Amino acid sequence: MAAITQPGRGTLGEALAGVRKAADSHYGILSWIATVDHKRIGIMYGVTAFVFFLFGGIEALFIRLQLAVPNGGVVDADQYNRIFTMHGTTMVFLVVMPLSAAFFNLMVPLLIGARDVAFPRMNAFSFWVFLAGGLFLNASFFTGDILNGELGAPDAGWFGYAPLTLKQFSPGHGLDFWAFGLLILGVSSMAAGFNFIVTILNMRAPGMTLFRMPLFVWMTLVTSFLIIFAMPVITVALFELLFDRLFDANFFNPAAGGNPLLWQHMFWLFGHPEVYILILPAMGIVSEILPTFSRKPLFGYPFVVFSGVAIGFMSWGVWAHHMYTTGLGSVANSAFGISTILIGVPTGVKIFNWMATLWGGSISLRTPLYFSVGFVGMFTIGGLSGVTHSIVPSDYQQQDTYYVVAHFHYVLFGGAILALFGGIYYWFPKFTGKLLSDGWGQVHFWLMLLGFNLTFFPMHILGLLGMPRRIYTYSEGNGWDLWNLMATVGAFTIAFSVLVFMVNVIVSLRRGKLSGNDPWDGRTLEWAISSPPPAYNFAEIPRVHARDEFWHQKYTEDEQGLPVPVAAAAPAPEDGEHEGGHGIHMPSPSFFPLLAAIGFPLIGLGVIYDYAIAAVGAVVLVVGLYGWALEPATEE
Amino acid sequence: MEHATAVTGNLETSTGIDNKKLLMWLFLGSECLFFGSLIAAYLLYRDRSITGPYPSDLFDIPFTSVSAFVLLMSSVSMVLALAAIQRGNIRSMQVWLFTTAILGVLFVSGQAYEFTVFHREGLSLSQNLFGTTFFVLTGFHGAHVTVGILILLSLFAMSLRGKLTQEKSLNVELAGLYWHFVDIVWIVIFALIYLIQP
Amino acid sequence: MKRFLGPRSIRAHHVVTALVLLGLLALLLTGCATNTSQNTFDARGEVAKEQRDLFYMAMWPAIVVMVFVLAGLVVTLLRFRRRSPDELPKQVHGNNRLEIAWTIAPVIILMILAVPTVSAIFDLGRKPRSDALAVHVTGIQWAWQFEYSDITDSGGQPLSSLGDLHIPVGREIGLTITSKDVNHSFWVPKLAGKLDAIPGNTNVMWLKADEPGSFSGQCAEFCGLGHAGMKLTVIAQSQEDFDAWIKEKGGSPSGGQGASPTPTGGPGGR
Amino acid sequence: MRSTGDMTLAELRKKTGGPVAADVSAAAEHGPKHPGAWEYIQIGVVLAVITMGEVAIYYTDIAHSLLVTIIVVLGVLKFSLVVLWFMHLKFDNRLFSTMFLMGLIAAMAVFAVVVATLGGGLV
Repeated sequence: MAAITQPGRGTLGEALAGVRKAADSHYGILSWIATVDHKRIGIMYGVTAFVFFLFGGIEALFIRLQLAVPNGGVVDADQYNRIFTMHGTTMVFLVVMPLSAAFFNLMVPLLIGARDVAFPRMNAFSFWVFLAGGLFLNASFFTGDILNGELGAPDAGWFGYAPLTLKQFSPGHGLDFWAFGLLILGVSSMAAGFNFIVTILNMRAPGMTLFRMPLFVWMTLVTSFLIIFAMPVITVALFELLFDRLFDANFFNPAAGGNPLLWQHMFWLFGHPEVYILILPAMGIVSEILPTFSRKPLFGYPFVVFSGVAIGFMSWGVWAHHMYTTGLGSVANSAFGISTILIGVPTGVKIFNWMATLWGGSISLRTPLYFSVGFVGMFTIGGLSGVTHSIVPSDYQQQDTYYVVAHFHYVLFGGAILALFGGIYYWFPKFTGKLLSDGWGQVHFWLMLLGFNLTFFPMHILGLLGMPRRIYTYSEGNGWDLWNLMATVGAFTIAFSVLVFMVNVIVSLRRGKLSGNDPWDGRTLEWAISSPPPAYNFAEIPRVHARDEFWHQKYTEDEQGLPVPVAAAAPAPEDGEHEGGHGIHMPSPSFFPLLAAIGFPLIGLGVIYDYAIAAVGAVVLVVGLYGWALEPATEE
Repeated sequence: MEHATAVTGNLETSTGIDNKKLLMWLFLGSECLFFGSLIAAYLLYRDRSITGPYPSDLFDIPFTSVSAFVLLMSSVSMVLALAAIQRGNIRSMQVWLFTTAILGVLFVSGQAYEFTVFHREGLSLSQNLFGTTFFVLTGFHGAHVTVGILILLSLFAMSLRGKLTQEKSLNVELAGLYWHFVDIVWIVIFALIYLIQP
Repeated sequence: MKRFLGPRSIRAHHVVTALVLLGLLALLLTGCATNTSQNTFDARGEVAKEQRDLFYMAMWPAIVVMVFVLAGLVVTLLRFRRRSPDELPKQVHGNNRLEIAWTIAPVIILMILAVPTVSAIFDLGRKPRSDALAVHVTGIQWAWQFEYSDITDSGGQPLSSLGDLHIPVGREIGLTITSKDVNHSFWVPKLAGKLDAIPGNTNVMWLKADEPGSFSGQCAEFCGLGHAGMKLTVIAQSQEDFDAWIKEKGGSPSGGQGASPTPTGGPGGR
Repeated sequence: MRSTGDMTLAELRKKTGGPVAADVSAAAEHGPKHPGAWEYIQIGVVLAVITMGEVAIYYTDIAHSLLVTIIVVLGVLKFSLVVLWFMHLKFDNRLFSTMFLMGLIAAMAVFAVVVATLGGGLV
């Protein structure tokens, strides 16, 4: 390993040489803090996002406890508003997005046959900024008198509609933290978005043409484009909100002629691509799992790719379907209704292709497959309720009711979260060398599926029975009691299934079955290398000759199209042991991304409380960036 | 050595184009949405202010024309700096880089002067919608110019220490792309905000 | 069935899944039938009925597709589950005809849905008729204020009411909706879908009650601490009862009968 | 297995007649030849003249709609000159143009809709 990592020359001075040395080693906390290895960053993303998932989940349980029965008394209106705001914000920005980012990090370089991402230090920067933003956002809880039950968190919903977000209506600091937190998280997402586009376009192994790329890589590419084009819009909107709140500007102030609808347009201009930012990676994961567990290539690969790209483009033309009831006018409502109807088509194409992939396969009923099939089923339900939203006049009834809550949880939980869990079960062995227990995995799956449907299916009915969203209490006599109780029972079932998962992870890490390189008879390049992979991934950069390259190394086809195993001719081609990785220069670890990341929350705190802190933050940021720019990326 | 290039990735990329340059163009594409949002807010609110002062009361077209001209000419000097380093003429590049930075400083100073005049005339961020949208839009543009100046001066300092050689002309090219982008944003602002008034 | 699914019997959990889904579907249907206060299926006005019928038009095909996909998944899993570890299926890469079919078919179905949708958007989005009863609705944290633009009270101001909106049965009501503070949304599920109340904007809608009764509604756009309590009741009564109520409140018609509601600006009707 | 889609970007570009970069890995670093200093100065002069034209037209007494048209056309011209020559999009790899145009077109399209919807009201 000596050749891979070099002892530091002390760009921070001799005093730091020891720290550098620790960072350069492969063990210990410093080696993680300074790491630029995409696999380690991916693991950090995943673990952090999972912790936030628990936060968001606990918030959800509070919501469900409060609504379990009419006139609930678990929390009051103020606490409820802050909790549901944080639940939504957390689940979108701190859970599903970073969990997807975890998979981008872990998988993209392996799937395209690269040693790392295009900008390894920027990748570390993305992670640290994400962590900083997540902590900053959650720190808002403490701006209230929390010991007396007064939470300081933002209280205007994850969508933060103006003018409720203006100082006049929400005086505390919660929303300042919210807006700044999202700005910080935006920096993280943008950096990751740029990085993965360049990585995917530029770092592919020889022969890995665009149309040989695994579907997950394609979906990462589309998602990254959506991120870099959607994030600037919300960035500006958040800046405008902060100017209004902190410096009395008038962007959303009706008294000065400002139009609160501008916020809604900007929020959803970002928000609707964002929905696809959340779901496309999940679609990518499922498109990897289904072929592997059916031992068949993905059915209609180019169509699945194009439908993903089409969804990416179309997601820019549907934002106002969140605003049908704001008085846009019949022409705009019709136009956005039709575009919303049409976006169902590429989504349907994907679903049919996944089904056709399974059809005629040899389906191995293991946990990753269960989660993926669960995804297809639940996402279909969410997609169909989405189609009912495009029937605009009917949506005048469903808008802002629990029907919508049901819809997007079918898409984001039944869709994204199930697929992400599937991805964890699928790729866990690649990064740990251990299999997660299949039995417990299936217990997890069935409990989660049951709990999920128990929680969210009744919400369709609640919405149609006229229960609006975001109310902290309701009285008897509306016919809502039974459905709410069911949903609460379901929510606790989900919570229990997550506990099962956590136990499974802990036990399997200690005593799990060894997986070997290729536990699932995989099709893509990551299964060709050892589990866990060496720091440099591939001792020799693979040459790619076909889609599903690794499968083709293992099998040829006879005249009828039936696969024939290649007689032991393909020895695990890349375990790297024979070479030991000598002569491979990997990027050096660096503390500067972390340093730069620390600048952001300081600037945020400073703008809210005291400019002196902001000045310190700015200095930290600039020092971090300069150190980063001047430090050589790879030492010779 | 082939391995090393695969990681740092400047020589052999799948598309044959440089990672950093691709990154810069993606960034600029994304910045279009950033400035698009700000400009849209300005256009939407341009004639909705309830109280004055209004754009026609304040805009000093001759003055702004000069500063627009200054920024435009800084683009010329920027591209001359790039042409110089690509020819290997470091001396000339230094001159043009420094000129560009000075023109940038001139532009930002002009903007600061304009802001103070407007402020004296009663326009503030909170005065009306015009103040809100104008200061935020041009302020963010000014911040971009300022960052550009810092980049140019950093490059200039690097070149004085002999660290900016012909092989590293890409650094100048990237700084140039950013600088030109900031310039074209001003071309748009100058036309839509200053010259076309309701 | 057996041949279709393959040699082995159906496993218990598949049956459980199927039962759970069927049970949920049954519950959904019973849910629609209940006669509760804000049930959107129990429409009592022209607008709400049209919206409900459009929902049914989308819901039934959606349920058919859902059952098809879910059943298809279960059948596929059962039929093609791996029976021996070295089983290797034929490598099918795709089928262009199928792709075209399942691209075109949804387009056609969805376009069929789009036609009545667009026509309903324009129908419900039209301006209220000139003979409609004009009511100006203002959302306030956290109450609804109604002003009858064409009826003055004893003080010469438009007759106003807080929380309760009295309307005559069978007559079109033209609502102009705005807000005094933050966004709200006016919603009486049995009479009409919602329309937002946004400060600085005035939105216009119409509704009609087909029968007398009191219909509850509540604010549907999150508006802060009192959001859950921001309720209203529409009391639809016969013309005589309505006139009597006006008299009791000391109101009298002002100006010409049936002056049309004049939107004061903003983007207008939905 | 290899369908028409199975091409590298470079292959695609070769087919579509754009500049080819992949197989000239050393030259690719600097891309195709950029114009020289003299050409830049000429463009700079043109830009300066257009700017003067813009300001001159601002002070003439023409109809507002005509003024708007002329200013927009001249603005687009300046914008294009800088982007195509100074930023080399005319000479560089088409991928760069694609990236930039995606952002530019997206921004113009969506904000046109936003301003139209909020400003005028469509019906």
